[in-house]
Amino acid sequence: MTMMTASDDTATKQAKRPSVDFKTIGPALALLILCVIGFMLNPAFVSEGNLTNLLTRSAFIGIIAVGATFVITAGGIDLSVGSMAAAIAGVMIIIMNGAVETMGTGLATVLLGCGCALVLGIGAGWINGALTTKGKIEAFIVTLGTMGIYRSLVTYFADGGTLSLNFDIRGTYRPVYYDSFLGLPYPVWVFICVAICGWLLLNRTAFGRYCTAIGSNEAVAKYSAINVDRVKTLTYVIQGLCVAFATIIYVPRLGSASASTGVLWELEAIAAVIIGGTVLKGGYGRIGGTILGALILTTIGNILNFTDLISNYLNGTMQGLIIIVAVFLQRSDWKLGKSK
Amino acid sequence: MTMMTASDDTATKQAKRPSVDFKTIGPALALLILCVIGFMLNPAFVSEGNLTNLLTRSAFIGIIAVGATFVITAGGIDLSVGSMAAAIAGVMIIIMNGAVETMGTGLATVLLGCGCALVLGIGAGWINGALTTKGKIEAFIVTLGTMGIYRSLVTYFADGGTLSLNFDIRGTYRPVYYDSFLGLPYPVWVFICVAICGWLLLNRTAFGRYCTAIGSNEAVAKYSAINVDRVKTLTYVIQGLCVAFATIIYVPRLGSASASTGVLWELEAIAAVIIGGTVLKGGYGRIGGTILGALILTTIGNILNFTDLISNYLNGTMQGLIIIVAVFLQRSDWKLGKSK
Amino acid sequence: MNVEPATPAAIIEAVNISKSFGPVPVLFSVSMDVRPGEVHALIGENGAGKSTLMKILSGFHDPTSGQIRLDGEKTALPANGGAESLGIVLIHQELNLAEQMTVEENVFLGREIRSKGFLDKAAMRAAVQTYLDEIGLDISPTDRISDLTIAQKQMVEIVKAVSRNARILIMDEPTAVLTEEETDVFFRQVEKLKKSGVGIVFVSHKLNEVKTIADRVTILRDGQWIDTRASNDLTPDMMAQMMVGRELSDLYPPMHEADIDAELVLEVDNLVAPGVGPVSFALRKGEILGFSGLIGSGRTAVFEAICGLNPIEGGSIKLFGRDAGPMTVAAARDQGLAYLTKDRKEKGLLLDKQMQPNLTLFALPKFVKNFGLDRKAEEDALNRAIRRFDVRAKDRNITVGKLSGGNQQKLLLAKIMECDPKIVIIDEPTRGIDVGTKQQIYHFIAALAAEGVSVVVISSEMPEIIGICHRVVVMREGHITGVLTGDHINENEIMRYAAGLKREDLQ
Amino acid sequence: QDKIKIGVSYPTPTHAWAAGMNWHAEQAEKRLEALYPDVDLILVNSSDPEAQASALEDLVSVHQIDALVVLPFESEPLTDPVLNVKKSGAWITVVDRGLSQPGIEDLYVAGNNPELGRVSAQYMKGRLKDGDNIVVLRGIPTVIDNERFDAFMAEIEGSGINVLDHKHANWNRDDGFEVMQDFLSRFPDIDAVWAQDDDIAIGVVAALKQAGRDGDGMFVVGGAGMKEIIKGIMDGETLIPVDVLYPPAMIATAMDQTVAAFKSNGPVAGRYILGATLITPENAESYYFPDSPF
Ligand SMILES: Nc1ncnc2c1ncn2[C@@H]1O[C@H](COP(=O)(O)OP(=O)(O)OP(=O)(O)O)[C@@H](O)[C@H]1O
Ligand SMILES: Nc1ncnc2c1ncn2[C@@H]1O[C@H](COP(=O)(O)OP(=O)(O)OP(=O)(O)O)[C@@H](O)[C@H]1O
Ligand SMILES: [Mg+2]
Ligand SMILES: [Mg+2]
Repeated sequence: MTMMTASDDTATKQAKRPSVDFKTIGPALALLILCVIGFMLNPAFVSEGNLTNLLTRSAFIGIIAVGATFVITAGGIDLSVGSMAAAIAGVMIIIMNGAVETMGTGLATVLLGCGCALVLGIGAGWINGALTTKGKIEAFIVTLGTMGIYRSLVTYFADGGTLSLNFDIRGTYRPVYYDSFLGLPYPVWVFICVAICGWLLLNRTAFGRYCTAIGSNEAVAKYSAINVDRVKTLTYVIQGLCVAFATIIYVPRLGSASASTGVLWELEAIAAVIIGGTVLKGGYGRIGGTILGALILTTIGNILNFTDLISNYLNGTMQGLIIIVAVFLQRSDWKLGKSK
Repeated sequence: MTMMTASDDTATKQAKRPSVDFKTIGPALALLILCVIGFMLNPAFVSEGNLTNLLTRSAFIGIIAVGATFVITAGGIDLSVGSMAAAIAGVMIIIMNGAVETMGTGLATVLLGCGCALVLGIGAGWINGALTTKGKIEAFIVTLGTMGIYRSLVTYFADGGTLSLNFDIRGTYRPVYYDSFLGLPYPVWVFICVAICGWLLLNRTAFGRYCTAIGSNEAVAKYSAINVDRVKTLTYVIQGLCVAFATIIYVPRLGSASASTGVLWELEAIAAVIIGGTVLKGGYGRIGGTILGALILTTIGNILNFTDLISNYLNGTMQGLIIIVAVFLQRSDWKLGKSK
Repeated sequence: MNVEPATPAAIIEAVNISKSFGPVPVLFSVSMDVRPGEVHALIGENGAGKSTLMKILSGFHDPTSGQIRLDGEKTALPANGGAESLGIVLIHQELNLAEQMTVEENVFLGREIRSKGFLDKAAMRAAVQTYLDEIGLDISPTDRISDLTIAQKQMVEIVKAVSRNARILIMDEPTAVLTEEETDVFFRQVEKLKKSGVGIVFVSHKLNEVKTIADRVTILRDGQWIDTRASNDLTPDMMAQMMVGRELSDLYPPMHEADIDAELVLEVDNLVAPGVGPVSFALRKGEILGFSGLIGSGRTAVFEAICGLNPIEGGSIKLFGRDAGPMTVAAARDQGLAYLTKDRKEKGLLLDKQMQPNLTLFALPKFVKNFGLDRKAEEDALNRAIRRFDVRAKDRNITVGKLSGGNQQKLLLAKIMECDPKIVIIDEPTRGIDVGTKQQIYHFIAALAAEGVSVVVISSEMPEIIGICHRVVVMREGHITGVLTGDHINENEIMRYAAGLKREDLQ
Repeated sequence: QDKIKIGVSYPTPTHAWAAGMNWHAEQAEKRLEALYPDVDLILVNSSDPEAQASALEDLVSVHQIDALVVLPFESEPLTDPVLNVKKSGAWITVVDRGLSQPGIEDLYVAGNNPELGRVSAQYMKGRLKDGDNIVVLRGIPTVIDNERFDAFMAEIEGSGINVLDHKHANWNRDDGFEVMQDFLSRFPDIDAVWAQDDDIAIGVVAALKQAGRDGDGMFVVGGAGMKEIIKGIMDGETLIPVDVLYPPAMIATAMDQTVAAFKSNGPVAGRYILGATLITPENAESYYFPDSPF
């Protein structure tokens, strides 16, 4: 019997590994293919400048998508992230501009702005979470509602126009987006940190396990002494925090916020999460995949800027096709299933 | 024993009924409250003209939402409906304009256009369905992809601008939107027909039951010898068909289609479905609720146009708040639970 | 009964069936046939491959080798329940109902009665009502499955199967969640079907039932066919022995008298909760307290309220002498109070996850080291649990949903015990467990009690309650109708309290 | 490889005006590339400010452009990204929406938003009398919309004309139609509508006709110069009697001038502000481009 078990074990390992690995490397493979296509279209694709741009750009969606991974893993959804980013950016700018008189245009003001952003992110996330759990309203409706609310608030604050950061503060704040450390721009470092923290949190802590359990079966989670409402609320808070981080590195890029800031980020973030292999219905989340998903999405946009072979109008078509094909390739365990 | 049981039975029935009813009348109540608010803001709200406008306007989202009820009940989601409507409208216009030379500007051309719309709707729905079921790609990703594809196709066809229907055909086609029958505009009649058919299909046929079963538990459905893939594909086809109907009554309104046609209709349709009490994760669908949900959404927009009490910029805030509150009120079975 | 002058030809035959999941073999050349009008029981240890064989017989799995013969002809059964059209109906071991749908909708799922293209709901409701009446089930066709108790769900499964005019009815542990009363009702249905010529396959771990109802018995061990015999030639003990391959000693451990002076660890006073009238009782250290009663008598509801799973509407609870008002589940666990659910599929285990995350989920804070999870400790815990509870999984990384039913139950027990509770409430401890393992579990419970852990056993299996409990509380309709001790713990007494024929005023 | 590379970046057309602009840009590309074989124009459009900022980065890092013609999605957010392009040494031409920081661009070509509002208001004042009622349908809440609206309101101030209410119709026919429907239900007496944009105006007219309130001298003023509207003006349409020009061809002007900066010897720099001409039946002919999609 013992021998049986041992041989069984190795046998299953051989059988399982490839399919498991394929699902894991699927997104990586898709990204690789995209990069090859990019290189063939224009060798400048792999120039250091372009790769840096690409990574930096992925940071926004990537950071938000890390948060979304938690929400989705625990069986929720958050449609409000794009608007939330716009609203946080708006309030940050108002606060920093307002603080110029008393605090000057130095680091202190910028830190104040960042602090407020974090507080707002946590607060906004908490509102989403509390309405979902305590209010027992579907996450879809709650976040659709707050999406409209945050978006219109930023329009209101900006009086329909654009809120712009004081020019001098911009000077202080600019390096956060544009400067590099060890060859990598700061946003990329933030992205890396958020990704690592997210990965540890999801895969190496009790909290992450709870998220997965809740997404997998809420009743079982409840019976397993998990405070379901609290964990779910926390996932939204994490999402809010991630949005705040993304906003903190976004504001110095364009120095402004308006009603059109962050439009459709929610869809991009969710798409990144799902391209990465997380299951939309919850119960299974992969931070690593999410990161790759965000990179894939950014790369698609980047590649389309590389060529004028296709009518600009068809960008959306290409984007849609690539997303579908990327996910299709990755999901095709059936191939292995057949050959086995 | 028998007596005991009997009394138990009535007891549980008494306890159950009100909560069930409350869930059913919840959306109706929310709509009623909105109407009262509308009336108080401006008595013109209940003028015949306004009510007719309101109903006619609800028809688009309402018809699409009927289709969405099927998709969501069966555990899927369709984000592509807005873009699909735009693309179908665009192709319809191109075809009708093209047919003028050979077929003239009479009814035949309009019917040709409508026929094409239906074929396109069915085809587009089938593509979504097949990619989801045969391709085994998450519905969210598939329809996010086709959303981008259809939207960019219509932009392409319209060269970024607007496709306009030939002026003479417009004359023939106009009545479909603007004329009435027994005091109700034709779009409202179409809406009523679609709603009744949808209701019958969902509640009175085996197909409707299969949708519910699949959404509730796909394995159970499969083990009951239900052809899960076919039923799921059919829900997307129905969705496509509904989009086609909505487009057929949309085109004669302004006789044009552009890249901004149907933007965000997908979210509105899904919101209508969920406000109406259908469960986003599938397994429970209510056509009646969906109709009310569509009416609620349209009424909110209408009411906001009826008052200048609130800054225009805050429209989105009001909309978001009302949606959340409407759903909250409707979900609050806890009230009844407490009082018991 | 079984003089069989001329045995009728088998309706369905499995010939030399082997089955592997991937590289893991679970059945080795097993043969079995079912004749019209017979009840053919299939018994074996947990994980022996009974469910797998049943699924192959009804087309849900394809055999890796071997063949199925229907009416003597080699057939490839249609997949996914399509075999119903051939008259082969399977009641799955795992409940197979759509939770959000109603009883009527479930019963007729996939073969709705239609008139003019539309559903004939009235006809279907009437039909379901007839079946429900026949089987004595007190629910309405329009009730939602999610509102039913697990036993009611099982009865609905039975109704569903019975309503399908089967030639072959295969039932995988239909009685596991039923009380004896319900089992009797159910057996009357089986007899009726048998008379009408239906061939019935019956899987159960309750060997007395097998003895009662079966005409022939096939025994599987570790995926191997051991024997097929007329049930008249077998006694339950013989069956048990053939299943486990060794002589079984006493099923129940010797009863140690409880210390009646031991401290009270749990005192419940006039507890009111959903489905529970005021109830009062107390539990001592090291005591095994049985809770008996009919389906829906509120036993589960009492403990779900105590453990923080359901709201409490009144009364007080004392834990170890201290007031413990309404607690969260986590607080209850931290104070040493743990509840093991009877619904392992919906509330007990994450079916799409592997064993290890399931095992440690309940006691997860114990595995936290430096803010992270101690994966080594988790791994060790799994090794320990597999040994201690004899969880038989041929592949450790298998998702729990693919474990055999009994092994799921063992894993669930292991999961709850992982937090080292001082009071453990076990709801239906041996649901779907084979005799050999049952014995282990009973000894395990007795050992726990001997160590000073207090155990509450909620069970619908009367012998089990009688065999291991020091004291038995009987409930009826949310109220405690009697508390039995010593010699009073016998089937007669319990039944009288449970059925409401006798009632004692407590305190 | 010695080609002069000129990047042209503007928002993805989602409404008719932008489509017209796109058409003019493509025409100009063909014309200029045929004329100067050593000039390569790269047209990129982007769906939001974010994407446009990214596109600008890509134009520099991948295409290494020598000059940039940019119609910013919004002024504020694109100021820094354009500044970065400037730092790479490229020539900068800004179209339509000025950057929020002066001195970045070498050349500025624009329409005049406040002027559009003002001209519209002046026309209203000319046709309406004290006590008449108008409603206003605005665009998408943006700086452009604010500039137009504020100028309009400032001009109308004190004229005795009542602005009953103003709502956003998002430069969109559907919204124009629905908002106007509701205005009509709400206000029994409306004498004129300022729709600000021709797309909105088309929706407004449909709503007026539906309600049968398109008679008695009621009129609608749109804006931008859509060819159908101009055709209508030429034909003496009374419901939309005039239009206020906001020419989409400005991007072509900008491209011409930018190429000229490399190709001609004369100095090319400064500001070209195109007026917001009032198009009337008298001058309509000269603003009518039947081939343009706009
Ligand atoms: N889908 C599957 N994939 C892999 N292994 C499986 C699958 N289904 C069952 N098994 C394995 O096959 C073996 C036999 O399981 P089966 O369910 O037939 O046992 P059983 O005799 O019904 O046991 P029980 O009495 O506990 O229900 C078990 O080891 C189980 O883990
Ligand atoms: N949260 C609740 N709200 C209302 N009624 C409830 C609730 N929980 C349980 N009940 C009712 O209380 C009664 C007792 O159910 P319970 O499951 O506790 O019985 P049981 O004795 O454990 O039965 P079984 O034999 O099925 O295990 C049932 O009629 C059930 O419907
Ligand atoms: Mg089994
Ligand atoms: Mg070119």
